[in-house]
Amino acid sequence: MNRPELQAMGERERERQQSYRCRLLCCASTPCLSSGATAVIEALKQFVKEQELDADVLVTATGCMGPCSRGPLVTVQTRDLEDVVYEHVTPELARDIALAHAAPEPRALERNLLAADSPFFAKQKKVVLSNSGLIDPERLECYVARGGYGALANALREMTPVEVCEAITRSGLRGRGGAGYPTGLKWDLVRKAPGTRKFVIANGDEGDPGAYMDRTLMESDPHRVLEGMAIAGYAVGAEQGYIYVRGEYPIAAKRLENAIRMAERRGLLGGRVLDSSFSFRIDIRIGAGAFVCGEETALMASVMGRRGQPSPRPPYPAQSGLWGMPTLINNVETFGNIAPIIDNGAEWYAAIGTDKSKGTKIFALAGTVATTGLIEVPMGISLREIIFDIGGGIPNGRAFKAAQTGGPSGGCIPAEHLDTPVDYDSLRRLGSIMGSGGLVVMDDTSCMPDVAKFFMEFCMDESCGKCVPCRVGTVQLHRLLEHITNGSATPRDMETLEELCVMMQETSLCGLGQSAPNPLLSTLRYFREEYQAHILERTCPAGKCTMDHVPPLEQGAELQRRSRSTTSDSEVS
Amino acid sequence: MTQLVTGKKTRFATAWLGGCSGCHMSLLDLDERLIELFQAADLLYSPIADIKEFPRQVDVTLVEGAVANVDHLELARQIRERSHIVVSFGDCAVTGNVTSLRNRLEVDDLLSMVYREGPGREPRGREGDGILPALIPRVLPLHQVIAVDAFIPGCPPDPDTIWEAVSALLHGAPVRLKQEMRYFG
Amino acid sequence: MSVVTLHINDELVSARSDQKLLEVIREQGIDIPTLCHLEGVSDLGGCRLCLVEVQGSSKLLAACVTPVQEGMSVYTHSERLVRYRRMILELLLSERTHTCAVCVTNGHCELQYEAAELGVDHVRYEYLAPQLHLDASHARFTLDHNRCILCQRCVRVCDEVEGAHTLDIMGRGANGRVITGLNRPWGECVSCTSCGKCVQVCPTGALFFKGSSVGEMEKRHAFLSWILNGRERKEWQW
Amino acid sequence: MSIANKQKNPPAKVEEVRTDPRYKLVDRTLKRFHYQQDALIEVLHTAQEAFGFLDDDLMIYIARALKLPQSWVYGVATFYHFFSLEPQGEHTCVVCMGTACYVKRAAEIIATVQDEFGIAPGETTADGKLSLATARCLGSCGLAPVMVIDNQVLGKETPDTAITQLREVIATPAATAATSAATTVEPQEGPQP
Repeated sequence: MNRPELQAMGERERERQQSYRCRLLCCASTPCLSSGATAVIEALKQFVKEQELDADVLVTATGCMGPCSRGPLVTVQTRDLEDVVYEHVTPELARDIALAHAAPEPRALERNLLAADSPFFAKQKKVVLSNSGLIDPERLECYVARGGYGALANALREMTPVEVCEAITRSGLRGRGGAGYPTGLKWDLVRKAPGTRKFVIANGDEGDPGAYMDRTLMESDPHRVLEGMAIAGYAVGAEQGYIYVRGEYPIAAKRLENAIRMAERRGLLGGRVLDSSFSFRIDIRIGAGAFVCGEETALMASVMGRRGQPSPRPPYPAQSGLWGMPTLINNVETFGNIAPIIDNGAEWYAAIGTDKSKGTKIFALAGTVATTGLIEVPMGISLREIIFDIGGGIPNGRAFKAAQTGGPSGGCIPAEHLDTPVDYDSLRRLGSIMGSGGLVVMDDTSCMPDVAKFFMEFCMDESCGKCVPCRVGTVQLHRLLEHITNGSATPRDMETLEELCVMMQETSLCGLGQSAPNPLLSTLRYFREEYQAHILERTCPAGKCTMDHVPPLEQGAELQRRSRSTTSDSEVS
Repeated sequence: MTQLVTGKKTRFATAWLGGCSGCHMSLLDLDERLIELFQAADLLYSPIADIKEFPRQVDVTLVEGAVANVDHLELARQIRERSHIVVSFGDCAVTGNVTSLRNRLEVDDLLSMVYREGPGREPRGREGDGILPALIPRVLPLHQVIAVDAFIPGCPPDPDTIWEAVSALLHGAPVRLKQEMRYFG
Repeated sequence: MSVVTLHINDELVSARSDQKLLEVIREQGIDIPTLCHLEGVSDLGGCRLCLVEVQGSSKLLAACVTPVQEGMSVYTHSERLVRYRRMILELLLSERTHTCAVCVTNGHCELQYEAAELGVDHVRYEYLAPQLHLDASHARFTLDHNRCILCQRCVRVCDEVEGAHTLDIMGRGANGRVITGLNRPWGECVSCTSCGKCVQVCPTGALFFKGSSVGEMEKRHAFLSWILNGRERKEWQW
Repeated sequence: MSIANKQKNPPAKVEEVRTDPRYKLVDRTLKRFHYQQDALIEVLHTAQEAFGFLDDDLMIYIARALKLPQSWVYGVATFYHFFSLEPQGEHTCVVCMGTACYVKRAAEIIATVQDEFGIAPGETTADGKLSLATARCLGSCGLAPVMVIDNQVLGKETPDTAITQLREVIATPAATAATSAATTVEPQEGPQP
């Protein structure tokens, strides 16, 4: 396929879509599927068949539309009306929707309607997710109809690899995996690195609990990721790409596999991409359940079929990565930003966001917030806007307590910092990180030492065990937090705890160990009085912890108390 | 510590928790240095002296053994309250050592194994409940129960090591053992 | 091979550009503790005892895996490094059951030595006391997981020098264990050549010769450089 | 294959290996990756899918095919949580313990299931009916707390609904459920729905 053929394909598909009077888009992303989307899609297809509307009504299973807690979702596009979105759609409701919209005089239903101008949609800005929820992820044509692979064609024909790297640098895009390293710089390093072969890896091992941005992107718009990888391959001089998909995401893997096959068949990937001299193959690697594989050196070990243990840097992957060759590793979401940057120009992209954090960021808004789901917002938006406008605030009349960003590597941000603009540097100053984009809201029923313990347990289970500070440090910190939450801690434990945190940050081998103390330190920073209440007063202010143990020195009295109660029990029985 | 500097005799004690008394044997191996020790110090409490109550005011207490039962807890608490300087004396007090090898078992299983179902024994039922001091769930090194000011490792500590530490304490100096005296085991 | 110059503790020194920091530091007669490093096998960077401060780097770097660079300025014994090393030792001592008094390597143990050297006179962390077993199925050697510090010296020597790769690590994190074959009893592993290199390089009493009693198991690993130099320089082709 | 390797396994076992049709699936993946050692994880995935879990014979087979040391294969298989070395129950219940689910009290669901069936996460009931596991976020945070019974994702669970659903699933014959896991269990006779 060459560029005119690509354009023709897009044109044909657009005409085909226009020929329908009404298009019913049903979200077939994991959350909606779990709340019954399959039955809704079946009902709609059945309806079209019964009413013999095949020529007028198109039913499409799409990717994620955003407000996941309100699923199953159906978007209706009609020629004469604005697009409308329905929430909590049942098969019965689906028929009513179809009936109303497919009628010669189409009209929207009054119920289960999600207003397009509601803050949930109005405050978002969709760049990476611009196709998500609007296209059928299983059909290449749908992607091409919305301009897909145009950026790749453009880059291959009009730009040199240097120019591509420059464009990415000028856009100000930073890595979306968490650390926020400038993407253009990374590309340039790999481009310049000497090596007979080079590799591109898309990191889709989204391990943060409470985050599913990458999954959604891979499920909803797989070609977007592949196109970004291909452009990267062209820019750095790689002919082979790997996309590492988390094992928990079978649908994402299936759709990506399908997408790769389709793209290869049409000459958009594989040998001589778009009739150019550039070849680029992409293979999928399925993860097998190891959070540490989100770390780039561990991920590379895993791609090579080994134990996913990180190795010390330097050398960095850009110099010596897969099989010792220069390797570019970016997060899936980072690759999702590439095509829009090439399409619209670096300046357009750099105009979105803040001074040092450009563009948009996808967040998985979860926890105790009225509307949970997937959102894409411009950098610099405040947490308050995200949680209270987009998310609709805290349900059940409870009070906001903290927002957790960055997963097990991040921190908890308290109410007094709700107006902080969300960007890499502000979040870091608050002791948290942007991370991959998990944003879990907690209300006042959450106990912060308990939350810290939750994350420490996670890190303890996920530590690879290679370096001592992380392997044993996480266990010791978890023990200390256990003592704090069960009432057996002493004031000295606090000192040990804080000292150990700093030591782990400074001495651990990889990012997992270095950042494992972050949730603990940030809760200590903002909620120290809760820790003190647990230790000094042996009470849990949130009422979550059992506090049924005593410090070592008081064990004697406790044992006597218990043995008295057991003897009296046995006497009774 | 003022008393020490003004030349008064140091009020000295040694205590024995969960250990084999080997550290005390090693203390006795100070031999003629014992004379020097007791010229500078009065022994107010020790397993080698027949004194029932831990005295009200002590300058230096050496504690052998790990904390393994409720009596140890109580004595450790008294020692801390009544001593100016508490020293973990030997590996059991410092690390838990052999005494703490039982930590891999639950107390009840341990008691069953050793006393209730041991080979060649009559089953004894819930012996000791209320008579023998109850075992605490995990044997702990002394510093995990009370604050400890100095540590003398070794199983047992060598008499030279003990003398090095004790003579520093008698002079009101902090215990700074040489590297070859710092070995566990 | 080109030569680079760098500062170690403010002293100007020169080194070959292919050297690692640890080698250069030790050449200067500076004593820097290590446990996972072993002359003759690849480096792991896992024990973190040889961490050094390098000016201009926000992170502490493990000297055993960090290549020297022109103009580097390295500090090996700053107050925080010494403190961290001590804490790492404490963590290691708390992880499994290191009861020196009843150990076959008492008096010859690298872990025990480093603890004394670094002034670890007590461990502030809770002793984890995991319930681990001991594999005595091999005719000549015993593997006691209770004394293992997961330094992987045995794994590397078995793979890189002996070429058998009988040993590896299973699981992850604190649940990691040295395994033989498919985690079968060592004595049943047909790939084991019973060469004993793993025993000799083990820094603690985790691997020992059967029949050793307390304090009787002395290790030696100087033979490694002898074997490897011999191979590399083809000294034995007469 | 070297002579030493042949001696490792008695010939009888090799025969048995070749007759089991499930090995064909493993062979297919091995071929697809040209017996490259890098493909170990992919091969283990296929093997686990075909057999439900990885037993010693299977790992020895893979080690020999990829010319990898046995300890290496075992090390990789136990590093990743996805691989199971034990047979799984007829039905599986996975409770998500991601942050969102945790905040919405998924721990209570686990505790209740644990009490009801007497198994901790990672264990299987004595009758082989049910395996309980926890997951590190299934990426369905909008529906927290989430659990997965026999590959079906269920959202907004409570301890009560969880127990009810599990009881129902266990009461239904295996043929209707457990598509992937229970390969060791013979399909039971029962009414087809």
